[in-house]
Amino acid sequence: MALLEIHQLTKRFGGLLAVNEVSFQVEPGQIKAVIGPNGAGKTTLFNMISGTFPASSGTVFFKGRGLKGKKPFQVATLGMARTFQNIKMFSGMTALENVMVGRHVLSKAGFTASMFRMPWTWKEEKDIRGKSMELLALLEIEEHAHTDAQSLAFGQQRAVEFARALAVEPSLLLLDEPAAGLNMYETAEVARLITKIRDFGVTVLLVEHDMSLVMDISDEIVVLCFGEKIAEDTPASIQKNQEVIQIYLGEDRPC
Amino acid sequence: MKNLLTILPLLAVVILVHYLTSATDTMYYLTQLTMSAYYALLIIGLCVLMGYAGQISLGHAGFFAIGGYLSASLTTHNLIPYQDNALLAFLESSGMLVSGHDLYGEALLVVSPWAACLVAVSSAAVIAYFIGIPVLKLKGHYLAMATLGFGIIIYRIVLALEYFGEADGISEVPAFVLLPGLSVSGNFSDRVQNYYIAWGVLLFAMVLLLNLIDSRVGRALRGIHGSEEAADAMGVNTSRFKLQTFVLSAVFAAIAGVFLTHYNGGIGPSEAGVMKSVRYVAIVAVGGMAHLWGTLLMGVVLTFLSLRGVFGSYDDAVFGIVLILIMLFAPNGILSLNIRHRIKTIFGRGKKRREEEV
Amino acid sequence: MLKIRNLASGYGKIKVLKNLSLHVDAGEIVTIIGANGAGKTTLLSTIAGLVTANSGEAEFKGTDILKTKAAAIPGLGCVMVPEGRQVFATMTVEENLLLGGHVVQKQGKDFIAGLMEHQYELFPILRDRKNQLAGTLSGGEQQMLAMGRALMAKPSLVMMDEPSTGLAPLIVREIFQIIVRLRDEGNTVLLVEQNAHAALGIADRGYVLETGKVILQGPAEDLLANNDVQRAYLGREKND
Amino acid sequence: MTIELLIQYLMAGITYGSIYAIVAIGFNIIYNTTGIINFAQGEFVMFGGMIAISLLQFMPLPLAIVLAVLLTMLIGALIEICFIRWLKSPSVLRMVIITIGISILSREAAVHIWGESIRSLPYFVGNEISSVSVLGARVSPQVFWVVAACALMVLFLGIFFKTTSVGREMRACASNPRAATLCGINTRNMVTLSFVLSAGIGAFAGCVMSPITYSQYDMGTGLAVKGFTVAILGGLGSSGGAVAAGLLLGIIEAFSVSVVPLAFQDAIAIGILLIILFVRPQGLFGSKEAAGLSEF
Repeated sequence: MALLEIHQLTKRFGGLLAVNEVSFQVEPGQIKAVIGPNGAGKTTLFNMISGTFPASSGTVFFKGRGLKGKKPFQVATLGMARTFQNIKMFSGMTALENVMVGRHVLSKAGFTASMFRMPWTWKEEKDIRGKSMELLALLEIEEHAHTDAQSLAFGQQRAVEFARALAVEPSLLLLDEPAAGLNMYETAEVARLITKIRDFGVTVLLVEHDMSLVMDISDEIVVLCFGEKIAEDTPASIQKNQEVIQIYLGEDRPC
Repeated sequence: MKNLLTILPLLAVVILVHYLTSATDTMYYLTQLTMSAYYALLIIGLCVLMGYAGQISLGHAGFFAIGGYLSASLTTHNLIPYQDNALLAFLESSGMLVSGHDLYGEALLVVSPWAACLVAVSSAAVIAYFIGIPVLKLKGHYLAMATLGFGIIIYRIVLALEYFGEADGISEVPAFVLLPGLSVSGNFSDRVQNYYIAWGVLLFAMVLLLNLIDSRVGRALRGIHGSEEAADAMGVNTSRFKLQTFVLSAVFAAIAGVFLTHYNGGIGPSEAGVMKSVRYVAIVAVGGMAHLWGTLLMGVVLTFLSLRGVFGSYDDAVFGIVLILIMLFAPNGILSLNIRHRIKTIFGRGKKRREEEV
Repeated sequence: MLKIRNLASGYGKIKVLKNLSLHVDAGEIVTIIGANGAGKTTLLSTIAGLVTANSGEAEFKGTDILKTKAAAIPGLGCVMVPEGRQVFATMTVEENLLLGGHVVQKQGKDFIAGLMEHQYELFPILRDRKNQLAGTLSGGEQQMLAMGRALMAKPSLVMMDEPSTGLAPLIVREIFQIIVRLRDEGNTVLLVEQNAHAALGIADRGYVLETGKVILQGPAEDLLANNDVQRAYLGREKND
Repeated sequence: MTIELLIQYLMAGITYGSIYAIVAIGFNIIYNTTGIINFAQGEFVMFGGMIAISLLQFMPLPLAIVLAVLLTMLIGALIEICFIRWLKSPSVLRMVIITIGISILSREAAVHIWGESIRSLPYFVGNEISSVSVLGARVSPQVFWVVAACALMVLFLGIFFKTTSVGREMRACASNPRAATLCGINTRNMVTLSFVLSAGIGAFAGCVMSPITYSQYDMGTGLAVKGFTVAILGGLGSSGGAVAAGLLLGIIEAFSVSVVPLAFQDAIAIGILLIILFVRPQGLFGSKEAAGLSEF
């Protein structure tokens, strides 16, 4: 069974068809990429999968369960984490604290227990802290654990964001343009981290603009153009696909 | 544990102030310091709501009034006329009522302060819960106006209902006997005792909130403030956390209302006024929003000065000016200007040490 | 016409542009390409005065535009067509164009009317939509309106931020044709694009921007043939 | 209920409704150009009335009103220039708190200048007891002044925003301030202008209503809440909506007097506000489509 099944997903904004009857599947253990020019509907697609806003029609199945009507926090609870194109760090919190928020769904201390520091929460806190440090180590930024997350370099923030998402222990990780704002060197780093995450046992679905990143690491690619899926194949075949070359890669010179 | 320890220096200051006033024969300051502590209790609760959960409330005087007025009316209204009522008989037999005689020697049957306190605080919590569900869906101006509207409704109700004494408010509220020999009252002989009760309650509340901020819940709240979208994506049920914080801060406000009413022996409609709510928001802003220590300090200092009448007839104007100046020049609070960093390093040291142990 | 030297700029603590230099000569189309987040929009916003520069120099026809207020820059003849077709959605097409002519208002009603007529010639569809609310136009029409509005200021330099975003290929082709026509009519165009191939196809010169720095520059044909550009923006090696 | 009483209530409702509508329009003007809800809007109304009353000692009524409106406009400009203009992209919370601070300061200034006493302008025509008969009900002529002032204001604003180039530029700032800057429009000046306009409108309202409702230093907050209710009810930013919603709220309030105690009148308005906010935040008359088109 596919981990994520997207079926005829459609989103209309007023008269505009942002995403039009897109269907595809993500198999466990894959790195799958969605590419397409700006305004192709990639981020809209992502937002529908993660529950940020509802689809106009169509369905998303995650681990065989329909996600209709589920809010983002409920989707996260089911084991799907995401990152954002313009990294959304929690300001005023250290890198470690940022990652610790990611353990939210896997811990349970509430208001009363937290205020009175119930003995059982001590162990929970320790586990949260330990696990978060482990993840920071996995992403090779443990030396910045106690730095204010927002003062880190862009690439490091990206790594903290990955760690934070992994703290949810997701079976599927959605990455929204992980290479946005990074230079070639940092992009290569991110590519390495993404494969490391996959090897760690997490399935990855990413939306990306940077072709070099996508071609290097993904197992399969979905190409979107004006809200419609125009191709779905391996990187090698996508690069040879005439329609993709024409519409996406811009061989079609206007003048 | 750590937060208990950080409270200790403050406890020392509280004791020191007592000895200083007693040595310099200025014990009358303790009265205003006691009242300031109760107002500060409300204010630190509001601080968590505004600074950490990021929700403004211009109606917190309303919750204070719900606590104070319910407690005051229940403990003063004579229930003798309804004595035959079965419910009342049950309440009386379960010890929730106290009987006595009023000034003119008439028989008096009223709700006991403990029971009244419970009713008052839980009413505030329930009201906050049901108001909070729709109100907290709003943002920005809408949220500000909606909470302001709530505050005005409460003000109108206490002003309009005879049960709440209309413009005169409620007076002759009895002492609140917490434990035998320990009571919240305005009696001259209980002044020192009450000073310690008030500050004890405040410091205890402070420990609770410090614990809260540095916990799973606190991180979630700060996360919501930092980026609601990202917190949502991390599985934080943002609306539930906001609602719970709203209720928590309402409970703090109600407790402050109950205690201060018993301490003052009465409550009047001005306590429910919009200006009071604005003042609380101002103090939280001056303290630096997401800064419990700053808020506590400013809450005590500003209310103390205001209660001492230092600002005279310009009291409200002073708060208005302070509010504007802070928002114009130091939106991160007065402590952000210079000493905040130092305070952080002092209180942050313990934190770092512990993190290094891990 | 436009000279930028060692420009550094950004939002608050975040420095987006670092030490960036470039120049645009009269009568040419210069394109700036780069990935999301490379700093292209920040660059245009800094020139237009919407973002304050931290250091460096920017000179437009001899005026230091870093010290000029944003609202005064269009009056100098340097206008920007923002990304995402930021038209005045709640106002009519005609009102949008009139607002574009704000800086030449003093020249009199006839002058404005003449300019309007010119825009309607350039974009005939706008004439048909004259009294329609701009928010109800299609994406391509809004892009044309945004361009027409900018041209109402009678600029000597038009800066365009990603005009192809979210538009169908056919419309993009039309927009790009108009850009070429503008150049042929004597305008100067600074074009920021993600659609590297199309942009380089019409440009005279190009700059490649990466994390706030120019990493490559040269005549458009050279850049098109460049291996790194091929790989980064077209996803394949030249000798593929 | 007799027909006379019905009309009596109706006219009272229309009077108050018109006042609320004018306050709401004041909110709208500033909100439209800045996205700020000016919590001190009610204080403009107070200033208008109070200044006119003071000036009346030295000059005839019409001149006093004109001068009061101009002075309040000046106050509006000063407030904007001192407290708003130089802030760079402040957060909503910060703006809310600043305008609340301004409202407190204005009130405190008023109480130190004029004291706590209740004052009023004289009736423009006739006096307290003169009345006009409308279908058998006795109605004060001042009511017509209020209604006419409201109508005039809506008309004036409509013409100003639709046909003048300054009005068009203000609407452009409202629609998209960034794009307005790119057109070479000085958005800061437009913001100052919006404060001046809404202060003037508030002050004018303060003058025409003063004979009926009286003026007092602390009348602002109550009016601001009502005005905001009406602005929301009518859909933020819409003048026509504000008038319709104002009349609706005024009439509901007037008739509610026969059912609930006077003291709860405010509670009713606020209750309506809360319900509207929860159920239909775009307002009764604002459409979702239009809300989607505008950028704020």
